[in-house]
Amino acid sequence: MDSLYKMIEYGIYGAAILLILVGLYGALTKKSLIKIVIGLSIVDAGIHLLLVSIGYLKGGTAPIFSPGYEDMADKMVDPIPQALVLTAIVIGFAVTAVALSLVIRLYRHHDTLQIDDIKNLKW
Amino acid sequence: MNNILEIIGGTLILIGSAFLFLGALGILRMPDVYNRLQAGTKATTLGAMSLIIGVGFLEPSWMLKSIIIVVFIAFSNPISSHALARAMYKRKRYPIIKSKDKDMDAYREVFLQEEEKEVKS
Amino acid sequence: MIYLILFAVLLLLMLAAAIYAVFQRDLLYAVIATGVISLVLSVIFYMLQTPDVALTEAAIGVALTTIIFIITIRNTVRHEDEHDKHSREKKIQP
Amino acid sequence: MKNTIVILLLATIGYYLGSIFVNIGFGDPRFVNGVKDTYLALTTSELKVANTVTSIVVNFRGFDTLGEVTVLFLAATALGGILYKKRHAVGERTVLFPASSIVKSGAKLIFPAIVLLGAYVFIHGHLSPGGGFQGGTIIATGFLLMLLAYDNFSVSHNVLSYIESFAGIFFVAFGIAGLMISGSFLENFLPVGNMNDLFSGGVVPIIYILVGFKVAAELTGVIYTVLHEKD
Repeated sequence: MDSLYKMIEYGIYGAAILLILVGLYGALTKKSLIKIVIGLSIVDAGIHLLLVSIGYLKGGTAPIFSPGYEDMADKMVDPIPQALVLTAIVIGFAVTAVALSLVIRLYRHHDTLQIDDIKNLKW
Repeated sequence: MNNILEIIGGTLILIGSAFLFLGALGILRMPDVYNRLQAGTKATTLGAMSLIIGVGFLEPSWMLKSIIIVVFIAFSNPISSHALARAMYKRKRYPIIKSKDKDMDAYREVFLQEEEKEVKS
Repeated sequence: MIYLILFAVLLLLMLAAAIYAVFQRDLLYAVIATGVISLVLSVIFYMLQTPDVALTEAAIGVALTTIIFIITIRNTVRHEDEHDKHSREKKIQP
Repeated sequence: MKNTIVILLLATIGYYLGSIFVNIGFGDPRFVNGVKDTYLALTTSELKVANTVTSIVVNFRGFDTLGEVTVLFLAATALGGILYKKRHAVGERTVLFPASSIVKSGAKLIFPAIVLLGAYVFIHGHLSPGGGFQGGTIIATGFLLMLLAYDNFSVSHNVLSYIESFAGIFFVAFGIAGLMISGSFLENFLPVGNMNDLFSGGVVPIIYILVGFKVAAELTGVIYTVLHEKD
Protein backbone atom coordinates (compact mmCIF):
# COMPACT_ATOMS: atom_id res chain seq x y z
CA MET A 1 0.00 0.00 0.00
CA ASP A 2 2.70 2.44 0.99
CA SER A 3 4.92 1.48 -1.93
CA LEU A 4 1.96 1.90 -4.28
CA TYR A 5 1.44 5.42 -2.96
CA LYS A 6 5.14 6.10 -3.50
CA MET A 7 4.85 4.82 -7.06
CA ILE A 8 1.90 7.09 -7.80
CA GLU A 9 3.57 10.11 -6.27
CA TYR A 10 6.56 9.71 -8.53
CA GLY A 11 4.24 8.65 -11.35
CA ILE A 12 2.41 11.97 -11.37
CA TYR A 13 5.62 13.98 -11.62
CA GLY A 14 6.86 11.51 -14.23
CA ALA A 15 3.65 11.80 -16.25
CA ALA A 16 3.78 15.60 -16.16
CA ILE A 17 7.45 15.70 -17.23
CA LEU A 18 6.83 13.11 -19.95
CA LEU A 19 3.94 15.22 -21.25
CA ILE A 20 6.24 18.23 -21.46
CA LEU A 21 8.92 16.18 -23.25
CA VAL A 22 6.50 14.60 -25.73
CA GLY A 23 5.04 18.00 -26.56
CA LEU A 24 8.48 19.53 -27.02
CA TYR A 25 9.51 16.62 -29.26
CA GLY A 26 6.48 17.22 -31.45
CA ALA A 27 7.10 20.95 -31.60
CA LEU A 28 10.78 20.51 -32.48
CA THR A 29 10.72 17.73 -35.06
CA LYS A 30 7.39 17.98 -36.90
CA LYS A 31 7.11 19.95 -40.12
CA SER A 32 3.44 20.89 -40.12
CA LEU A 33 2.50 24.17 -38.44
CA ILE A 34 -0.69 22.81 -36.90
CA LYS A 35 1.31 19.92 -35.44
CA ILE A 36 3.65 22.43 -33.82
CA VAL A 37 0.72 24.24 -32.20
CA ILE A 38 -0.65 20.89 -30.98
CA GLY A 39 2.74 20.14 -29.42
CA LEU A 40 2.78 23.50 -27.66
CA SER A 41 -0.69 22.92 -26.21
CA ILE A 42 0.48 19.53 -24.88
CA VAL A 43 3.40 21.31 -23.18
CA ASP A 44 0.82 23.65 -21.63
CA ALA A 45 -1.14 20.73 -20.20
CA GLY A 46 2.02 19.18 -18.71
CA ILE A 47 3.05 22.41 -17.02
CA HIS A 48 -0.42 22.84 -15.50
CA LEU A 49 -0.31 19.33 -14.07
CA LEU A 50 3.18 19.92 -12.65
CA LEU A 51 2.18 23.18 -10.95
CA VAL A 52 -1.00 21.77 -9.45
CA SER A 53 0.73 18.66 -8.13
CA ILE A 54 3.34 20.78 -6.30
CA GLY A 55 0.59 22.25 -4.14
CA TYR A 56 -0.97 18.92 -3.15
CA LEU A 57 -1.10 17.92 0.49
CA LYS A 58 -1.43 14.30 1.53
CA GLY A 59 -5.03 13.68 2.64
CA GLY A 60 -5.93 17.31 2.04
CA THR A 61 -9.25 18.86 1.14
CA ALA A 62 -10.11 21.53 -1.39
CA PRO A 63 -9.48 25.08 -0.08
CA ILE A 64 -13.17 25.96 0.29
CA PHE A 65 -14.71 26.75 3.67
CA SER A 66 -18.12 25.30 2.95
CA PRO A 67 -20.41 24.46 5.90
CA GLY A 68 -18.82 21.71 7.97
CA TYR A 69 -15.28 22.51 6.88
CA GLU A 70 -14.76 25.82 8.68
CA ASP A 71 -11.88 24.73 10.94
CA MET A 72 -9.92 22.53 8.52
CA ALA A 73 -7.50 25.29 7.48
CA ASP A 74 -4.38 23.23 8.28
CA LYS A 75 -5.58 20.30 6.15
CA MET A 76 -6.20 22.22 2.96
CA VAL A 77 -4.14 21.99 -0.21
CA ASP A 78 -2.18 25.01 -1.32
CA PRO A 79 -4.52 27.48 -3.11
CA ILE A 80 -1.83 29.67 -4.68
CA PRO A 81 -0.76 27.32 -7.53
CA GLN A 82 -4.44 26.79 -8.26
CA ALA A 83 -5.00 30.51 -8.74
CA LEU A 84 -1.88 30.61 -10.94
CA VAL A 85 -3.02 27.70 -13.11
CA LEU A 86 -6.55 29.10 -13.33
CA THR A 87 -5.27 32.22 -15.07
CA ALA A 88 -2.65 30.27 -17.05
CA ILE A 89 -5.30 28.09 -18.73
CA VAL A 90 -7.26 31.09 -19.98
CA ILE A 91 -4.08 32.77 -21.24
CA GLY A 92 -3.07 29.51 -22.92
CA PHE A 93 -6.35 29.48 -24.84
CA ALA A 94 -5.77 33.05 -26.00
CA VAL A 95 -2.23 32.21 -27.15
CA THR A 96 -3.48 29.15 -29.05
CA ALA A 97 -6.17 31.19 -30.79
CA VAL A 98 -3.69 33.85 -31.93
CA ALA A 99 -1.22 31.19 -33.13
CA LEU A 100 -3.92 29.43 -35.14
CA SER A 101 -5.07 32.66 -36.75
CA LEU A 102 -1.45 33.26 -37.82
CA VAL A 103 -1.43 29.71 -39.25
CA ILE A 104 -4.57 30.47 -41.30
CA ARG A 105 -3.03 33.71 -42.58
CA LEU A 106 0.22 31.94 -43.57
CA TYR A 107 -1.71 29.23 -45.39
CA ARG A 108 -3.67 31.83 -47.37
CA HIS A 109 -0.43 33.44 -48.47
CA HIS A 110 1.81 30.46 -49.14
CA ASP A 111 -0.67 27.67 -49.98
CA THR A 112 1.21 25.29 -47.73
CA LEU A 113 1.69 24.45 -44.08
CA GLN A 114 5.18 22.89 -44.32
CA ILE A 115 7.73 25.10 -42.60
CA ASP A 116 10.41 23.96 -45.04
CA ASP A 117 8.49 25.49 -47.92
CA ILE A 118 7.89 28.82 -46.24
CA LYS A 119 11.29 30.37 -46.93
CA ASN A 120 10.79 33.84 -48.26
CA LEU A 121 10.58 36.45 -45.57
CA LYS A 122 8.69 39.09 -47.50
CA TRP A 123 4.92 38.99 -47.78
CA MET B 1 -35.37 3.29 6.10
CA ASN B 2 -31.82 4.39 5.52
CA ASN B 3 -30.86 0.86 4.64
CA ILE B 4 -33.55 0.57 1.99
CA LEU B 5 -32.40 3.80 0.34
CA GLU B 6 -28.83 2.52 0.28
CA ILE B 7 -29.88 -0.77 -1.28
CA ILE B 8 -31.92 0.99 -3.98
CA GLY B 9 -29.06 3.38 -4.73
CA GLY B 10 -26.46 0.64 -4.91
CA THR B 11 -28.61 -1.45 -7.23
CA LEU B 12 -29.17 1.52 -9.53
CA ILE B 13 -25.45 2.28 -9.63
CA LEU B 14 -24.72 -1.37 -10.43
CA ILE B 15 -27.24 -1.37 -13.27
CA GLY B 16 -25.81 1.87 -14.60
CA SER B 17 -22.22 0.67 -14.60
CA ALA B 18 -23.27 -2.59 -16.28
CA PHE B 19 -24.95 -0.60 -19.07
CA LEU B 20 -21.90 1.62 -19.44
CA PHE B 21 -19.68 -1.45 -19.73
CA LEU B 22 -21.97 -2.93 -22.38
CA GLY B 23 -21.85 0.34 -24.30
CA ALA B 24 -18.04 0.35 -24.29
CA LEU B 25 -18.00 -3.29 -25.41
CA GLY B 26 -20.41 -2.45 -28.21
CA ILE B 27 -18.19 0.37 -29.45
CA LEU B 28 -15.30 -2.09 -29.64
CA ARG B 29 -17.21 -4.93 -31.25
CA MET B 30 -19.58 -3.31 -33.76
CA PRO B 31 -18.55 -3.05 -37.43
CA ASP B 32 -19.58 0.42 -38.60
CA VAL B 33 -20.55 3.89 -37.44
CA TYR B 34 -24.30 3.43 -37.15
CA ASN B 35 -24.07 0.27 -35.08
CA ARG B 36 -21.50 1.87 -32.80
CA LEU B 37 -23.68 4.93 -32.30
CA GLN B 38 -26.63 2.73 -31.51
CA ALA B 39 -24.67 0.72 -28.96
CA GLY B 40 -22.94 3.71 -27.45
CA THR B 41 -25.80 6.16 -27.17
CA LYS B 42 -28.57 3.92 -25.92
CA ALA B 43 -26.37 2.24 -23.35
CA THR B 44 -24.70 5.41 -22.10
CA THR B 45 -27.95 7.36 -21.85
CA LEU B 46 -29.64 4.75 -19.70
CA GLY B 47 -26.41 3.94 -17.84
CA ALA B 48 -25.55 7.51 -16.92
CA MET B 49 -29.15 8.26 -15.95
CA SER B 50 -29.52 5.36 -13.58
CA LEU B 51 -26.05 5.97 -12.13
CA ILE B 52 -26.84 9.59 -11.31
CA ILE B 53 -30.26 8.71 -9.87
CA GLY B 54 -28.51 6.08 -7.75
CA VAL B 55 -26.13 8.71 -6.39
CA GLY B 56 -29.18 10.81 -5.55
CA PHE B 57 -30.62 7.90 -3.55
CA LEU B 58 -27.38 7.46 -1.64
CA GLU B 59 -27.20 11.17 -0.74
CA PRO B 60 -30.83 12.34 -0.45
CA SER B 61 -29.90 16.02 -0.27
CA TRP B 62 -28.48 15.85 -3.80
CA MET B 63 -31.66 14.37 -5.29
CA LEU B 64 -32.92 17.63 -6.86
CA LYS B 65 -29.61 18.35 -8.58
CA SER B 66 -29.32 14.81 -9.91
CA ILE B 67 -32.85 14.98 -11.34
CA ILE B 68 -31.92 18.20 -13.15
CA ILE B 69 -28.79 16.53 -14.54
CA VAL B 70 -30.85 13.56 -15.74
CA VAL B 71 -33.31 15.88 -17.52
CA PHE B 72 -30.45 17.56 -19.36
CA ILE B 73 -28.88 14.24 -20.34
CA ALA B 74 -32.28 13.24 -21.73
CA PHE B 75 -32.28 16.42 -23.81
CA SER B 76 -28.73 16.51 -25.08
CA ASN B 77 -27.59 12.93 -25.62
CA PRO B 78 -30.14 11.85 -28.29
CA ILE B 79 -29.76 15.17 -30.12
CA SER B 80 -25.98 14.85 -30.35
CA SER B 81 -26.13 11.25 -31.55
CA HIS B 82 -28.75 12.25 -34.13
CA ALA B 83 -26.42 14.99 -35.39
CA LEU B 84 -23.51 12.52 -35.68
CA ALA B 85 -25.56 9.93 -37.55
CA ARG B 86 -26.99 12.55 -39.90
CA ALA B 87 -23.53 13.92 -40.67
CA MET B 88 -22.30 10.42 -41.48
CA TYR B 89 -25.29 9.84 -43.77
CA LYS B 90 -24.72 13.11 -45.59
CA ARG B 91 -21.05 12.22 -46.06
CA LYS B 92 -22.14 8.98 -47.88
CA ARG B 93 -20.88 6.54 -45.28
CA TYR B 94 -23.38 3.76 -45.91
CA PRO B 95 -23.68 0.91 -43.43
CA ILE B 96 -21.68 -2.29 -43.82
CA ILE B 97 -24.11 -5.16 -44.32
CA LYS B 98 -22.81 -8.68 -43.88
CA SER B 99 -25.62 -11.20 -43.86
CA LYS B 100 -27.23 -14.04 -45.74
CA ASP B 101 -30.65 -12.81 -44.80
CA LYS B 102 -32.92 -11.80 -47.66
CA ASP B 103 -34.17 -8.60 -46.06
CA MET B 104 -30.66 -7.40 -45.46
CA ASP B 105 -29.86 -8.04 -49.12
CA ALA B 106 -32.80 -5.86 -50.04
CA TYR B 107 -31.34 -3.10 -47.88
CA ARG B 108 -28.02 -3.46 -49.63
CA GLU B 109 -29.75 -3.11 -53.01
CA VAL B 110 -31.43 0.12 -51.86
CA PHE B 111 -28.19 1.61 -50.66
CA LEU B 112 -26.29 0.63 -53.81
CA GLN B 113 -28.96 2.16 -56.01
CA GLU B 114 -28.83 5.36 -54.03
CA GLU B 115 -25.08 5.47 -54.37
CA GLU B 116 -25.29 5.01 -58.15
CA LYS B 117 -27.83 7.84 -58.36
CA GLU B 118 -25.44 10.09 -56.47
CA VAL B 119 -22.57 9.18 -58.79
CA LYS B 120 -24.64 9.85 -61.92
CA SER B 121 -26.02 13.18 -60.76
CA MET C 1 -6.40 1.30 -3.08
CA ILE C 2 -8.85 1.39 -5.99
CA TYR C 3 -8.41 5.16 -5.97
CA LEU C 4 -4.70 4.80 -6.65
CA ILE C 5 -5.26 2.24 -9.41
CA LEU C 6 -7.75 4.62 -11.06
CA PHE C 7 -5.15 7.37 -10.78
CA ALA C 8 -2.50 5.22 -12.52
CA VAL C 9 -4.91 4.25 -15.30
CA LEU C 10 -5.79 7.89 -15.92
CA LEU C 11 -2.13 8.93 -16.08
CA LEU C 12 -1.33 6.12 -18.56
CA LEU C 13 -4.37 7.05 -20.68
CA MET C 14 -3.21 10.67 -20.79
CA LEU C 15 0.30 9.71 -21.86
CA ALA C 16 -1.04 7.37 -24.54
CA ALA C 17 -3.29 10.12 -25.90
CA ALA C 18 -0.33 12.55 -25.98
CA ILE C 19 1.88 10.12 -27.91
CA TYR C 20 -0.97 9.36 -30.32
CA ALA C 21 -1.55 13.08 -30.85
CA VAL C 22 2.08 13.72 -31.72
CA PHE C 23 2.65 10.75 -34.02
CA GLN C 24 -0.70 10.65 -35.86
CA ARG C 25 -0.50 11.91 -39.45
CA ASP C 26 -4.19 12.80 -39.81
CA LEU C 27 -4.50 16.13 -38.03
CA LEU C 28 -8.20 15.73 -37.20
CA TYR C 29 -7.49 12.59 -35.17
CA ALA C 30 -4.60 14.37 -33.45
CA VAL C 31 -6.88 17.23 -32.41
CA ILE C 32 -9.44 14.82 -30.97
CA ALA C 33 -6.61 13.19 -29.02
CA THR C 34 -5.66 16.58 -27.53
CA GLY C 35 -9.28 16.94 -26.43
CA VAL C 36 -8.98 13.55 -24.72
CA ILE C 37 -5.85 14.80 -22.91
CA SER C 38 -7.75 17.79 -21.56
CA LEU C 39 -10.73 15.66 -20.49
CA VAL C 40 -8.56 13.19 -18.57
CA LEU C 41 -6.55 16.08 -17.12
CA SER C 42 -9.67 17.68 -15.70
CA VAL C 43 -10.56 14.42 -13.91
CA ILE C 44 -7.02 14.29 -12.51
CA PHE C 45 -7.33 17.89 -11.31
CA TYR C 46 -10.54 16.98 -9.53
CA MET C 47 -8.81 14.05 -7.81
CA LEU C 48 -5.99 16.37 -6.73
CA GLN C 49 -8.60 18.47 -4.83
CA THR C 50 -8.62 21.44 -7.20
CA PRO C 51 -12.22 21.77 -8.44
CA ASP C 52 -11.80 25.32 -9.75
CA VAL C 53 -9.05 24.33 -12.15
CA ALA C 54 -11.00 21.23 -13.17
CA LEU C 55 -14.00 23.34 -14.19
CA THR C 56 -11.84 25.70 -16.22
CA GLU C 57 -9.96 22.90 -17.95
CA ALA C 58 -13.17 21.07 -18.81
CA ALA C 59 -14.77 24.14 -20.35
CA ILE C 60 -11.76 25.55 -22.20
CA GLY C 61 -9.66 22.53 -23.08
CA VAL C 62 -12.44 20.24 -24.22
CA ALA C 63 -14.82 22.63 -25.95
CA LEU C 64 -13.18 25.84 -27.09
CA THR C 65 -9.64 24.72 -27.97
CA THR C 66 -10.90 21.72 -29.92
CA ILE C 67 -13.39 23.77 -31.92
CA ILE C 68 -10.78 26.37 -32.83
CA PHE C 69 -8.37 23.65 -34.00
CA ILE C 70 -11.15 22.06 -36.07
CA ILE C 71 -12.04 25.37 -37.73
CA THR C 72 -8.36 25.87 -38.60
CA ILE C 73 -8.11 22.40 -40.13
CA ARG C 74 -11.25 23.07 -42.13
CA ASN C 75 -9.75 26.29 -43.47
CA THR C 76 -6.36 24.70 -44.31
CA VAL C 77 -5.36 21.08 -44.97
CA ARG C 78 -6.25 17.94 -43.10
CA HIS C 79 -3.19 15.75 -43.58
CA GLU C 80 0.20 16.51 -42.16
CA ASP C 81 2.35 15.77 -45.24
CA GLU C 82 0.10 17.45 -47.77
CA HIS C 83 2.18 20.19 -49.33
CA ASP C 84 1.50 20.46 -53.05
CA LYS C 85 0.76 23.91 -54.32
CA HIS C 86 -2.72 23.09 -55.60
CA SER C 87 -4.09 21.67 -52.41
CA ARG C 88 -6.64 24.45 -52.23
CA GLU C 89 -8.72 22.93 -55.02
CA LYS C 90 -8.88 19.45 -53.58
CA LYS C 91 -9.24 20.61 -50.03
CA ILE C 92 -10.95 18.09 -47.81
CA GLN C 93 -14.42 19.20 -46.93
CA PRO C 94 -15.28 19.78 -43.26
CA MET D 1 20.63 13.34 -37.13
CA LYS D 2 18.25 16.06 -36.07
CA ASN D 3 16.12 13.53 -34.20
CA THR D 4 19.15 12.32 -32.24
CA ILE D 5 20.08 15.84 -31.17
CA VAL D 6 16.49 16.57 -30.13
CA ILE D 7 16.22 13.35 -28.12
CA LEU D 8 19.53 14.02 -26.35
CA LEU D 9 18.43 17.55 -25.51
CA LEU D 10 15.07 16.39 -24.21
CA ALA D 11 16.70 13.62 -22.15
CA THR D 12 18.93 16.20 -20.47
CA ILE D 13 15.98 18.50 -19.72
CA GLY D 14 13.95 15.58 -18.40
CA TYR D 15 16.77 14.35 -16.15
CA TYR D 16 17.28 17.70 -14.49
CA LEU D 17 13.55 18.43 -14.15
CA GLY D 18 13.01 14.99 -12.63
CA SER D 19 15.82 15.36 -10.11
CA ILE D 20 14.50 18.78 -9.04
CA PHE D 21 10.99 17.53 -8.47
CA VAL D 22 12.03 14.34 -6.71
CA ASN D 23 13.93 16.55 -4.26
CA ILE D 24 10.85 18.68 -3.68
CA GLY D 25 8.71 15.66 -2.84
CA PHE D 26 4.99 15.11 -3.20
CA GLY D 27 2.29 15.88 -0.67
CA ASP D 28 4.43 16.94 2.29
CA PRO D 29 3.40 19.85 4.52
CA ARG D 30 6.55 21.74 3.67
CA PHE D 31 5.35 25.32 3.59
CA VAL D 32 5.02 25.76 7.35
CA ASN D 33 4.27 29.39 8.19
CA GLY D 34 4.21 30.11 4.51
CA VAL D 35 2.08 32.53 2.56
CA LYS D 36 -0.63 29.88 2.29
CA ASP D 37 -1.50 30.03 5.99
CA THR D 38 -1.68 33.81 5.90
CA TYR D 39 -4.08 33.77 2.99
CA LEU D 40 -6.27 31.08 4.56
CA ALA D 41 -6.46 32.99 7.84
CA LEU D 42 -7.16 36.36 6.20
CA THR D 43 -9.85 34.83 3.99
CA THR D 44 -11.90 33.64 6.94
CA SER D 45 -11.23 36.51 9.32
CA GLU D 46 -11.31 39.64 7.16
CA LEU D 47 -13.05 38.92 3.89
CA LYS D 48 -15.52 36.16 4.91
CA VAL D 49 -15.18 34.51 1.49
CA ALA D 50 -15.60 30.74 1.49
CA ASN D 51 -13.57 29.93 -1.62
CA THR D 52 -9.92 30.78 -1.03
CA VAL D 53 -9.01 30.59 -4.71
CA THR D 54 -11.55 33.31 -5.45
CA SER D 55 -10.20 35.56 -2.74
CA ILE D 56 -6.64 35.11 -4.04
CA VAL D 57 -7.58 35.72 -7.66
CA VAL D 58 -9.79 38.73 -7.02
CA ASN D 59 -8.50 40.38 -3.88
CA PHE D 60 -4.99 39.43 -2.76
CA ARG D 61 -3.66 39.25 -6.31
CA GLY D 62 -6.33 41.32 -8.01
CA PHE D 63 -3.86 43.49 -9.89
CA ASP D 64 -2.53 40.32 -11.50
CA THR D 65 -6.04 39.45 -12.66
CA LEU D 66 -6.45 42.91 -14.15
CA GLY D 67 -3.29 42.37 -16.19
CA GLU D 68 -4.48 38.92 -17.24
CA VAL D 69 -7.84 40.18 -18.44
CA THR D 70 -5.97 42.85 -20.38
CA VAL D 71 -3.84 40.16 -22.04
CA LEU D 72 -7.03 38.35 -23.03
CA PHE D 73 -8.44 41.56 -24.51
CA LEU D 74 -5.22 42.15 -26.45
CA ALA D 75 -5.32 38.58 -27.79
CA ALA D 76 -8.90 39.03 -29.01
CA THR D 77 -7.98 42.33 -30.65
CA ALA D 78 -4.89 40.85 -32.31
CA LEU D 79 -6.91 37.94 -33.64
CA GLY D 80 -9.41 40.30 -35.19
CA GLY D 81 -6.56 42.30 -36.66
CA ILE D 82 -4.81 39.29 -38.17
CA LEU D 83 -7.99 37.90 -39.74
CA TYR D 84 -9.41 41.25 -40.78
CA LYS D 85 -9.26 40.97 -44.56
CA LYS D 86 -12.21 38.90 -45.70
CA ARG D 87 -15.17 38.10 -43.55
CA HIS D 88 -18.40 36.34 -44.38
CA ALA D 89 -21.53 38.36 -43.85
CA VAL D 90 -24.20 36.88 -41.60
CA GLY D 91 -25.91 33.91 -43.27
CA GLU D 92 -23.24 33.39 -45.93
CA ARG D 93 -21.05 31.05 -43.93
CA THR D 94 -20.15 27.97 -45.99
CA VAL D 95 -21.65 24.88 -44.47
CA LEU D 96 -21.72 21.47 -46.10
CA PHE D 97 -25.36 20.98 -45.21
CA PRO D 98 -27.61 22.89 -42.82
CA ALA D 99 -28.39 21.43 -39.44
CA SER D 100 -31.62 19.48 -39.11
CA SER D 101 -34.67 20.88 -37.34
CA ILE D 102 -34.15 18.52 -34.40
CA VAL D 103 -30.74 20.03 -33.74
CA LYS D 104 -32.06 23.56 -34.21
CA SER D 105 -34.96 23.26 -31.79
CA GLY D 106 -32.81 21.31 -29.33
CA ALA D 107 -30.17 24.02 -29.39
CA LYS D 108 -32.85 26.67 -28.85
CA LEU D 109 -34.10 24.64 -25.88
CA ILE D 110 -30.72 24.12 -24.23
CA PHE D 111 -29.14 27.55 -24.88
CA PRO D 112 -30.94 29.48 -22.07
CA ALA D 113 -30.09 26.69 -19.64
CA ILE D 114 -26.41 26.93 -20.53
CA VAL D 115 -26.38 30.70 -20.07
CA LEU D 116 -28.21 30.28 -16.76
CA LEU D 117 -25.62 27.72 -15.62
CA GLY D 118 -22.81 30.13 -16.52
CA ALA D 119 -24.48 32.95 -14.59
CA TYR D 120 -24.99 30.63 -11.60
CA VAL D 121 -21.33 29.64 -11.67
CA PHE D 122 -20.02 33.19 -11.63
CA ILE D 123 -22.55 34.58 -9.18
CA HIS D 124 -21.72 31.82 -6.68
CA GLY D 125 -18.00 32.15 -7.32
CA HIS D 126 -17.21 33.09 -3.71
CA LEU D 127 -19.16 30.20 -2.18
CA SER D 128 -18.53 27.17 -4.36
CA PRO D 129 -16.00 26.11 -7.02
CA GLY D 130 -16.26 28.34 -10.03
CA GLY D 131 -16.10 32.00 -10.77
CA GLY D 132 -15.78 34.53 -13.50
CA PHE D 133 -13.44 32.65 -15.79
CA GLN D 134 -15.37 29.39 -15.60
CA GLY D 135 -18.79 31.03 -15.97
CA GLY D 136 -17.58 33.15 -18.87
CA THR D 137 -16.28 30.15 -20.78
CA ILE D 138 -19.52 28.24 -20.14
CA ILE D 139 -21.53 31.14 -21.62
CA ALA D 140 -19.15 31.20 -24.59
CA THR D 141 -19.80 27.49 -25.21
CA GLY D 142 -23.54 28.27 -25.23
CA PHE D 143 -23.02 30.83 -27.98
CA LEU D 144 -20.82 28.30 -29.81
CA LEU D 145 -23.72 25.83 -29.78
CA MET D 146 -26.06 28.42 -31.29
CA LEU D 147 -23.49 29.38 -33.94
CA LEU D 148 -23.07 25.74 -34.94
CA ALA D 149 -26.79 25.03 -35.11
CA TYR D 150 -27.91 28.16 -36.97
CA ASP D 151 -25.75 29.33 -39.86
CA ASN D 152 -27.40 32.77 -39.79
CA PHE D 153 -27.08 33.36 -36.05
CA SER D 154 -25.54 36.77 -35.53
CA VAL D 155 -23.87 38.28 -32.49
CA SER D 156 -23.73 42.05 -32.51
CA HIS D 157 -20.15 43.24 -32.22
CA ASN D 158 -21.32 46.57 -30.85
CA VAL D 159 -23.07 44.93 -27.91
CA LEU D 160 -20.04 42.72 -27.26
CA SER D 161 -17.66 45.68 -27.26
CA TYR D 162 -19.93 47.72 -24.96
CA ILE D 163 -20.22 44.84 -22.47
CA GLU D 164 -16.49 44.24 -22.58
CA SER D 165 -15.42 47.85 -22.17
CA PHE D 166 -17.94 48.66 -19.43
CA ALA D 167 -16.86 45.59 -17.47
CA GLY D 168 -13.22 46.70 -17.77
CA ILE D 169 -14.06 50.29 -16.76
CA PHE D 170 -16.00 49.17 -13.69
CA PHE D 171 -13.18 46.80 -12.69
CA VAL D 172 -10.69 49.68 -12.67
CA ALA D 173 -13.26 51.97 -11.00
CA PHE D 174 -13.74 49.55 -8.11
CA GLY D 175 -9.97 49.27 -7.79
CA ILE D 176 -9.55 53.05 -7.61
CA ALA D 177 -12.44 53.36 -5.13
CA GLY D 178 -10.60 50.87 -2.93
CA LEU D 179 -7.46 52.95 -3.29
CA MET D 180 -9.25 56.13 -2.24
CA ILE D 181 -11.32 54.73 0.62
CA SER D 182 -9.22 51.96 2.14
CA GLY D 183 -5.72 52.78 1.07
CA SER D 184 -4.63 50.26 -1.53
CA PHE D 185 -5.73 49.20 -5.00
CA LEU D 186 -8.68 46.77 -5.08
CA GLU D 187 -8.96 46.71 -1.30
CA ASN D 188 -12.36 45.87 0.14
CA PHE D 189 -14.48 48.88 1.17
CA LEU D 190 -17.96 47.39 1.39
CA PRO D 191 -19.30 45.67 4.53
CA VAL D 192 -18.61 41.94 4.68
CA GLY D 193 -21.50 39.76 5.78
CA ASN D 194 -21.49 36.31 7.32
CA MET D 195 -19.60 33.34 5.93
CA ASN D 196 -21.48 31.29 3.31
CA ASP D 197 -24.14 33.90 2.63
CA LEU D 198 -24.84 34.98 -0.91
CA PHE D 199 -24.33 38.64 0.01
CA SER D 200 -20.96 38.34 1.66
CA GLY D 201 -17.38 39.11 0.86
CA GLY D 202 -17.77 42.83 0.17
CA VAL D 203 -16.36 43.74 -3.21
CA VAL D 204 -15.19 40.25 -4.25
CA PRO D 205 -18.38 38.85 -5.88
CA ILE D 206 -19.06 42.13 -7.73
CA ILE D 207 -15.61 42.11 -9.33
CA TYR D 208 -15.86 38.41 -10.20
CA ILE D 209 -19.21 39.03 -11.91
CA LEU D 210 -17.57 41.82 -13.94
CA VAL D 211 -14.73 39.44 -14.88
CA GLY D 212 -17.35 36.89 -15.96
CA PHE D 213 -19.05 39.36 -18.32
CA LYS D 214 -15.70 40.43 -19.75
CA VAL D 215 -14.44 36.88 -20.37
CA ALA D 216 -17.76 35.79 -21.91
CA ALA D 217 -17.77 38.74 -24.32
CA GLU D 218 -14.14 38.23 -25.34
CA LEU D 219 -14.35 34.48 -25.96
CA THR D 220 -17.62 34.83 -27.88
CA GLY D 221 -15.96 37.44 -30.06
CA VAL D 222 -12.96 35.16 -30.69
CA ILE D 223 -15.15 32.22 -31.74
CA TYR D 224 -17.37 34.40 -33.92
CA THR D 225 -14.38 35.92 -35.70
CA VAL D 226 -12.68 32.61 -36.39
CA LEU D 227 -15.87 30.88 -37.50
CA HIS D 228 -16.69 33.56 -40.08
CA GLU D 229 -13.24 33.53 -41.68
CA LYS D 230 -13.57 33.54 -45.48
CA ASP D 231 -11.63 31.35 -47.90
